[in-house]
Amino acid sequence: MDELRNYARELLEKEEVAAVIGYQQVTEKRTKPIVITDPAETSRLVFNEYCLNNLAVYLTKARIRSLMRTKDKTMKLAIVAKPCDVHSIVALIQENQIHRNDVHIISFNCHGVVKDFGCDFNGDNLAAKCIKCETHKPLYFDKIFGEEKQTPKAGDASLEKINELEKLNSKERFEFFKSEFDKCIKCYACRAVCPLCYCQRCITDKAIPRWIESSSHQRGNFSWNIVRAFHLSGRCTGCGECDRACPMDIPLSLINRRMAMEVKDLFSFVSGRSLETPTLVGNFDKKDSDEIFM
Amino acid sequence: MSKQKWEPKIVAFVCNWCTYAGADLAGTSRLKYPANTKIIRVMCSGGIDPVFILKAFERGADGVLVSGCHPNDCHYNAGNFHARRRWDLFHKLLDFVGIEKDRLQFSWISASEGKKFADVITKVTKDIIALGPFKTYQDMNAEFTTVFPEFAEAGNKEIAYEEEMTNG
Amino acid sequence: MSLCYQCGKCSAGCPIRFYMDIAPNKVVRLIQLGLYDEALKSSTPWLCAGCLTCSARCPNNFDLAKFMDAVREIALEKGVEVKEKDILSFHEAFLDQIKMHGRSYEVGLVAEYKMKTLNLLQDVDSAPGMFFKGKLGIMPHNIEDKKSVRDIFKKTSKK
Amino acid sequence: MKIGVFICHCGENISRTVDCPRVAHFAEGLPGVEYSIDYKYMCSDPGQKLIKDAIREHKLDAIVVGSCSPNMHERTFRNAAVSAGINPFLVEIANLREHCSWVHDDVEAATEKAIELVRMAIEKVKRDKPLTKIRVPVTKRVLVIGGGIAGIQAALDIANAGYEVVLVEREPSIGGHMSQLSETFPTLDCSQCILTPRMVEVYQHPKIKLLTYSEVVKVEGFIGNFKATIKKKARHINEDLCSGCGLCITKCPTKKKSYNSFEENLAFRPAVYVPFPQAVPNIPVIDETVCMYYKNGKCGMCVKVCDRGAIDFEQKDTMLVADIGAIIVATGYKLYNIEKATPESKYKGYGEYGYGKYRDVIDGLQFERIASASGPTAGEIKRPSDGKEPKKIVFIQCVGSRDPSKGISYCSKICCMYTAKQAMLYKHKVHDGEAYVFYMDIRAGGKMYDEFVRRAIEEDHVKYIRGRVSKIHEENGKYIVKGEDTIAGMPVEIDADMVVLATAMIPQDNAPKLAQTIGIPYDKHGFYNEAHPKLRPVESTTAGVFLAGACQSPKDIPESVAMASATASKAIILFASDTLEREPVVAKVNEDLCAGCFYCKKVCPFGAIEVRDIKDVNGIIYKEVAYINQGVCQGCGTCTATCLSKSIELAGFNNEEIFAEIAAL
Amino acid sequence: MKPLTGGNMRFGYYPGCSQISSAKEYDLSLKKVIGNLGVSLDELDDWSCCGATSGHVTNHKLANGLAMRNIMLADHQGLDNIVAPCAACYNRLILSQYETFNHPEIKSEIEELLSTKFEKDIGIFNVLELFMKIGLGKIVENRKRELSNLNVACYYGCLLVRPADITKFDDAEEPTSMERIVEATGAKTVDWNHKVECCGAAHSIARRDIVVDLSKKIIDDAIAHGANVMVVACPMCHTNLDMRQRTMKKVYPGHKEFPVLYLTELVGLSLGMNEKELGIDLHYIDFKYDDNIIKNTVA
Repeated sequence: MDELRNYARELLEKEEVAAVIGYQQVTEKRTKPIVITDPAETSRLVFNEYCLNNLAVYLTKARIRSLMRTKDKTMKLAIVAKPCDVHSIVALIQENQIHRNDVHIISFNCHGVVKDFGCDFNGDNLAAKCIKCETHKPLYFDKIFGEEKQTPKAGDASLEKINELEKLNSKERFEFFKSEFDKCIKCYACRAVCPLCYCQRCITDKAIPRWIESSSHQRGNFSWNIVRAFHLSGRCTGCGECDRACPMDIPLSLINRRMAMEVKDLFSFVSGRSLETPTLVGNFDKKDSDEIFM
Repeated sequence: MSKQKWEPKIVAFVCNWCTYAGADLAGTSRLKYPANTKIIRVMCSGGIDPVFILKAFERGADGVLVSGCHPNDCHYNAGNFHARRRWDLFHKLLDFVGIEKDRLQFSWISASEGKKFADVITKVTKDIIALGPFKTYQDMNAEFTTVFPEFAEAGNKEIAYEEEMTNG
Repeated sequence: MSLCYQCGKCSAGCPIRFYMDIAPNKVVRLIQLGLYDEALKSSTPWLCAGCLTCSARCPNNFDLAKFMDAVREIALEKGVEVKEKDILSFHEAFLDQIKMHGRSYEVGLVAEYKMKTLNLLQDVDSAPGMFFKGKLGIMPHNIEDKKSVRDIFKKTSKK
Repeated sequence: MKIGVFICHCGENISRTVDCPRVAHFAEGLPGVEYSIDYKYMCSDPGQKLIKDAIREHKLDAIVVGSCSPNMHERTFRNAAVSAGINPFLVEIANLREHCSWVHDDVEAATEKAIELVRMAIEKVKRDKPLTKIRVPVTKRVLVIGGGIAGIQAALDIANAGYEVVLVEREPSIGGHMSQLSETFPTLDCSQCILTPRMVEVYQHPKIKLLTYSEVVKVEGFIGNFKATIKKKARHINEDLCSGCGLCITKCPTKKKSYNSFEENLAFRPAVYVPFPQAVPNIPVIDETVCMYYKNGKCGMCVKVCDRGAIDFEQKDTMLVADIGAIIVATGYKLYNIEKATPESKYKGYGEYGYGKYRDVIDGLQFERIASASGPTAGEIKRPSDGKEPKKIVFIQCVGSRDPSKGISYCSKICCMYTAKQAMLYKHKVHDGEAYVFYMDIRAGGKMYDEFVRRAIEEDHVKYIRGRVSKIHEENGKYIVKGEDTIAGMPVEIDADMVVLATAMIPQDNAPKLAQTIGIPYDKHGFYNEAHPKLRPVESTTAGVFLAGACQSPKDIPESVAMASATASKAIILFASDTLEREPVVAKVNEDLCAGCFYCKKVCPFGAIEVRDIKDVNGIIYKEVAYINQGVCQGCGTCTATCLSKSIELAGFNNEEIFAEIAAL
Repeated sequence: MKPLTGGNMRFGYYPGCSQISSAKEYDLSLKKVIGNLGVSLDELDDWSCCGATSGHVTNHKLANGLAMRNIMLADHQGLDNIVAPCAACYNRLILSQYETFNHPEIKSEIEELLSTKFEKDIGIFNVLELFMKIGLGKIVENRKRELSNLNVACYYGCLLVRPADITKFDDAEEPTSMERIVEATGAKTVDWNHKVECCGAAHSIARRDIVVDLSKKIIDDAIAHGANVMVVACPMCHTNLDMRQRTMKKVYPGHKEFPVLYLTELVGLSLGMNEKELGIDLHYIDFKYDDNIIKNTVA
């Protein structure tokens, strides 16, 4: 922990970065994000199994970006990121939201985080994304801390749910999703927390013409959730923040994960894993499947 | 429709260069196909947004066809390749959320394939009739909805704003 | 069948072409023209050894070997007189053995074939040698589940 | 907004199945429609007058015409609207003929559909915005890619009209396949005798810049304003100093290391070579792969003998950039390699003919070299294996062509003719020889063509056998050709001394790559697609790029030359005016809303999208946004559909207009 | 076709009728050689005849039924793949399976006929593929003898490589996989013409005249190209090329006896086994490896 704090302090003191985005402890089993520009404040930085937030979302926020610009130059942002959060950063870099040189990634060997604040860290309380996680060591970083540790074993409930849904017929699936989406209150927390929802004006806010019905009735909810899922298809890195943020407990990441599985299946592509692989959206292969076309 | 019998409502989004011209050829060849499909012309299959399909369903379409030039034959070289990826994903997504696969169909029809156009329209119409009206979607509760929510009067100010933005 | 554009490559490569009464491509032609009887009574389909040379080399992806199978099948169904009776007898004898035992039984096969064709002296020269070398079993190889094989015969029988 | 609706009967073509008055009457009742009428022939002069008068009288802002396909008369009605003072882009066509009356029988259903089509068009026109055509300047210089007969002809025509030409040829000399041919059908005149003067003319023409041993590596821009990057490969000979004396070639000690590709691998060539004696330019090339200097740094014999000091081992590839107004693609063809199939090759091989295995089984171009007076045998017909004169020769047509199982379904068009020519040449040179031709059909359409084939049969007694050959195998130095005479219904076996295969013409290996570089579509074989099979046969679908010769489909010499001249005139027509008018259907970015993800830039097939920096007061970049170059954008709209935040709109087909159409369903 | 995974080399085994009668030496040598290379074969329980040529030339449905019964057994017995050493069996099995899986109507027809459901695509291998899967290195490693004085004509026959889009293991006109196996034994191979010509096996009994002509041509071509032995991978071919030489001698008085071996026997010889172990003594034309050496050195 001290290593992290010292390192962050040095970065700020030497003016290598404009700010450090990290986690601070709130209670024993709860952390919250903090943006530090004052070297003295680095003592508040922590890293542990309660660092749930995907801080990559802050990289595109205008107020934080404004910290990067001084009178005469652009400075870097440092970010404390779990290996899975690095995936989001990779996706952001690929989508030109931040240049690799403008972000200083401080990462950790990770063995998982809890599913919610206040839980004890064990197999039963492991966050869903950690169960299937294959990246315990970050794929890209500028500084790495921590030792490799075993991740507790746990059952993959969301995969089971997907398989269960697969077995239903169209009508039953439609009913399932209709009832789930029916809960939506259009608070857009899912959008706010998603690192890849960085648009300055979301499609759902476009008024003329009105792309997505803004009322939170069944049909409007259905459109919004489908468009959200589609816009993330091939881009979502599976951080699961939407699930955590949804006040109505709609299993949003279920669709995201299902689409990620399709993407892997159809195009052998996984988002946010490599800076060199061309993005799925915006590129094509002449050998892509022609199956659905008559 | 004034008729007693239910007739499916089908929308076809087609590209200007291949499928639209193929449909013209079907006409000049006097081929016959069911009258349920209305064509909306765009420049390229790459320019069709998936939201158009949702909009069509919202507006009571029972089925949608998307059609463009064959791969490597695109007037714009690559638009249809991008479209192919997009539709493959979108089709899978709709399938997962429970929209029957045949509600949304795809084809490549070139300017010389008038016969194929007629065949595809006939097939799609048959498939949609077999599926019946798209009640599941149409019956979704949509209270507070005005007739043309896309162009609500209240939005007039926004029109001015958007225009200003777009035209710089 | 409309795939065949009569280039003759099948006939050119057919190993048994010299023994046939009409060229394989002509059999296709006759059927293309609707002259079924002429085609069905030719020896060509029966002499076809099913070596697939024609199908492998056909420029227009027409599977002539399979087509010949179909011609024979139709000829049998229609009861057309078969020119190469010996060959048919052999096939029938062979299949009878399978029907009976589940596997081919060569002594039985040859015996039945000879009964059918009255061609008693053929192969007497090689048989003793084969017996001697222990290649021809005295007893047929029966499989356990003969019924299942017989069922296949029964269900697919055209008679 | 006041809208006028005009429903055309098209004589009876529409009104037979669509109740036109009812459609017009229905439209009248729709909100925004000021005036609605039906008429027998809307495209006729009185029909157009009706529209113009209605526009003036009722002060219409926009019109909808229910008529034939917009591909037929959109322009007519737009012009009518313009003359009555309406912007041409406030005219919408409802396709009531091709998409409705002609394809439906039931009057009720067709009328219902017609009403909906008209309603959709009305909703769209309500949201249409007036647009003005875009004008762009033209660079009056042509890039011709390929220096075969087609490229030579196009370059000369354009240069003679007074415009500059950059002619790029991949090989060290121009001339193409025609320079390899012995004699040409149906006149039997010497190919090189008619070609070489043209080659020299190209070399000496002041308006033509000839770049041999060069390749086009990049093309940017759009009609009238292309920018081409050309790689000039290192010849290792200084072109300015070389006098073409050829001493380096005669003295080069590395004589038998590489096959002579001009002689179709029937001979060897030294490490420093000119492809053939009449090459233009007559400047050698050093083949790095075999030259001893590049192997071990020794030798340098050529340096010693060259009194001009033209040898330059250190020469590097150079890049040239040229501003270009139009591009003519004339990259020609190659022959299908019929050896064994490899996993990478698109086509299957012809193992049954033993090409590559038997040295005396050769292809058509190899025979051309053998029959050519300048060829490896000085025009005497000899077998490659032992140099003996073949007394029995078999020609096989359609090897690869019309053979879907090997991957080629088309007819290569020239093989019937050149096989007849080659058989004739053989008979003229080997008087006691026998020549057989296996064919499937004789396709000899052309002036004096069929007469030519008959001459081969009647006067030169070439024996034509109808049937494909199944297999060739070697037996005691003879090649047993197994065929079937399908006319006689008899199997045929010929023990030939030599076999010539008329193999299919296929596109050059790098045809798809070049197509992608230029941005033109190609078919599954790799032949470039013309814009319209009948009416625009020499234009590609990309404006300003024209196609000449066999790169578009198999062609003989006169056709290639005719096509080349046609492309030249297309280019010259383009240069007749100083600026170009373009349809204003282009995309535009809302920079305030653009999030700068640049997916649009990735999908744009034309590279029309650029990065534009938005800076703060201190001049520090705070945002990058997409910017669409209106001159380059072709208006496909792929970017609009890809844009996640819907910050791009395509003029003429904007999302509001399409939504209106959907809403009107 | 499914790739094999892991080091555990086990294959299902479909012998075919010839293997237990007229070609028992093929069966014998195959088992010996494969065992020697550390691979085991699980024989399919209660397998039945594939129907051979007689099946598909007279009744298509019957032919598919007979072949698919064995595929069904393999599936039920948990085999992922089966080796069919006879080219005819191999061809029948692979074609029937291909048809079944690529034509839904044939699939339902056969499923109804056999009252089963076909889901798993069983890998069907011929002997050449089997050796390739085992790895030619294995043969070289275990080689006890260099067969360098053998000039081998590799005869594939018609059914092994055709149709190439379905069998998918070698070129249809100029296959080379058998050559590579033979070369692994240290023997030399000859380049000859009639590698994939048909010997007419289907008419072996009914039209012996045809078969003798065709086989004679094949043998003559091999001899003309300098071969001193021929290697085959099919019991039908062997019967025609070996046993029919007796008749050949009568029809063509000048005919000289020419030895024809199974591929497995040749590999067996290189692994140091003797003629008797491999069943070579059961052939009509005698072949003794040692004699061959003497003949070659003397000549």
